[in-house]
Amino acid sequence: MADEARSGHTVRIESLDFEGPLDLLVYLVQKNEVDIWDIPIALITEQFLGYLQGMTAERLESAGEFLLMAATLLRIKSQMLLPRPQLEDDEEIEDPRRELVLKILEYQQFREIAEELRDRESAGRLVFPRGLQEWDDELERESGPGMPEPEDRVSLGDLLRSFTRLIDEARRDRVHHLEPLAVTIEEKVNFVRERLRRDGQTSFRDLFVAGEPRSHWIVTFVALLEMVREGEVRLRQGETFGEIHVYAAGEGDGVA
Amino acid sequence: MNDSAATPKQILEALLFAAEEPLSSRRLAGMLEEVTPSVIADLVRELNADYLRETRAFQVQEVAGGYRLVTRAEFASWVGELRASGASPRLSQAALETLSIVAYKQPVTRAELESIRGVAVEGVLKTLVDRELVRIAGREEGMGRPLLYGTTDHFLEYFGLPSLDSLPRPDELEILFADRERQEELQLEDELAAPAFGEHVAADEE
Amino acid sequence: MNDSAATPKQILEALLFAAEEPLSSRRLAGMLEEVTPSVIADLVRELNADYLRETRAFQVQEVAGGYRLVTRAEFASWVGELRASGASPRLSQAALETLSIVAYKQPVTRAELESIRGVAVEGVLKTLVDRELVRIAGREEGMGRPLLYGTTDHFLEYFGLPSLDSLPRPDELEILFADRERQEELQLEDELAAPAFGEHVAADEE
Repeated sequence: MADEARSGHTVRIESLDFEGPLDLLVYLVQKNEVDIWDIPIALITEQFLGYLQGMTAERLESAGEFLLMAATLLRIKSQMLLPRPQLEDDEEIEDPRRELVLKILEYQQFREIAEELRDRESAGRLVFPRGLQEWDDELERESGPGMPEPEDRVSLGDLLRSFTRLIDEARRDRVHHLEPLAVTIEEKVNFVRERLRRDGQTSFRDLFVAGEPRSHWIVTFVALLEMVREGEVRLRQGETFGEIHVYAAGEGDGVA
Repeated sequence: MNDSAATPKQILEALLFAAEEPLSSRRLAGMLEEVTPSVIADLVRELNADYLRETRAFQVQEVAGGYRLVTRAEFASWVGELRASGASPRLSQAALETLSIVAYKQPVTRAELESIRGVAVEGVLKTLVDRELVRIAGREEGMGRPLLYGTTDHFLEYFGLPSLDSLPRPDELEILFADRERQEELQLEDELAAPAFGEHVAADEE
Repeated sequence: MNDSAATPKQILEALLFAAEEPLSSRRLAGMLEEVTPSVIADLVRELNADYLRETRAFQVQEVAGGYRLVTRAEFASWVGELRASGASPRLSQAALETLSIVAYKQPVTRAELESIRGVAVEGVLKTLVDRELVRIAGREEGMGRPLLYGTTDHFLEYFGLPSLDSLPRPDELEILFADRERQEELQLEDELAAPAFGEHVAADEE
């Protein structure tokens, strides 16, 4: 296939730049002066693949889109070669090329509109609205206001970009900024209470959830100290350096 | 300086002169009092006739649902020098193609834009939203509720269009579609006669 | 439109019309070529005589920095009305950042805003409330019952959003506004996940 394509008409095409696979197809249809409603699919496919082979490394980021189109062309080509099934009288069979042709035509139409917009853009660059000036009050009193202050609007893009940047920053220094604030002492007090309500007691170690950032452990620890101070919980250690157990006040005995 | 009272035409001129964006005839009529929006259109025509006769360097342009004063194109080289620093770069081919689809299909999703252009458009969309030529127009109902995009007033201003209706009509498309129907009929006849979709057969016809 | 070549007087008028600051006669002479600064003064006098004769609503004014076009004083009340209905100073970067957090996290307390931005936001919040971009949306339950902030209808209008729901979600934001590098990564993922071209063609048939 590769050699076949190379022997085709790749020479001049490969140096051109195309917006995408449809742009290339439009070019090939025009260059070959074929009837859009009766595209010689084998020829076009061959030239299309030829272009892909000539694609330079810089263009490779859009190679995926060209490859998808190439796959479509090959599929259509194979469908075209299939023997046609016997048709009942009023049965219609769709030309495998039809969807592709409609896509090319639709794209071509928008390209024409884009041309029109380009002309209008050029014309628009030749005319200028009034320049926006800053006016100081003193001058205005003499002459009456000339122009309003420039309404320097912020765009939606500015707003969204601003938020995106905040997210990015937060992501970068997640450990320093966001995490310590993500949990409060109160939440951790509730967490300990909940655990004690459920299990009656808990081991000290189990209160420090694995995978939590270290800063959360500190908050848990402070919460626990607070609860001990308030007499809400008691701590008991069986042996020195042994496991510490946490009880709701009134449960168990011995106070740390 | 001028003993007689200000005329509506003069007030209109002062407002257009001082405005920083196109003013709609409704807004102008509201400020002028005793004047209907249709009178505004007449006054604008009078102003433009004055400017032409007096060879003024500017004129009233109808754009984005309103009116604004702009310099005439023949002074572009001089004024361009003055305003060179503020000029925004021209739009790329990709941006213009995407924009023309947004203009006709709005509100439109990114997926539809990509299906029509056959390439990813997110980079281009970002540029267009950044330049306030495209805005977010809502969300589509249904799966994933993707964002919908549409054009802005600045789009109309940028391309000097009075309204979306003044975009070039896709007459060609209608011709093409009419053509297609005819072609389909022909094709059907062909198909009934031909044994297979051989493209070599098609090529031979040429 | 105008067969004769542009005259110096017309060019001068175009420049004054489009200038964003007063233009000195030296600068004007430089742009007009073949014209000395003293000729500029003559041309300005001619322009003002034209405007008076033609009862235009504006005139050339000589100020410290040079010349500029202004509306005549007798139209001040109309122009003032126009001015009152637009124009407020640009939002600061701090205001913009705070506003973006309010938009995404609402209803949100001042403490939350401060913890995200890492600085006090009291002044900025006041500005945003004054400009009717942010409103008090209630009070949070629990300790101290702090005020909750949210965005207003004017916020939507200001940014051209049809509804709050059309603010891009974080995943959509990444596509629209992520850093260039991350965007490329995303694009690649997209491509790998994208359906074959033939598939969405088939889907379009419906």
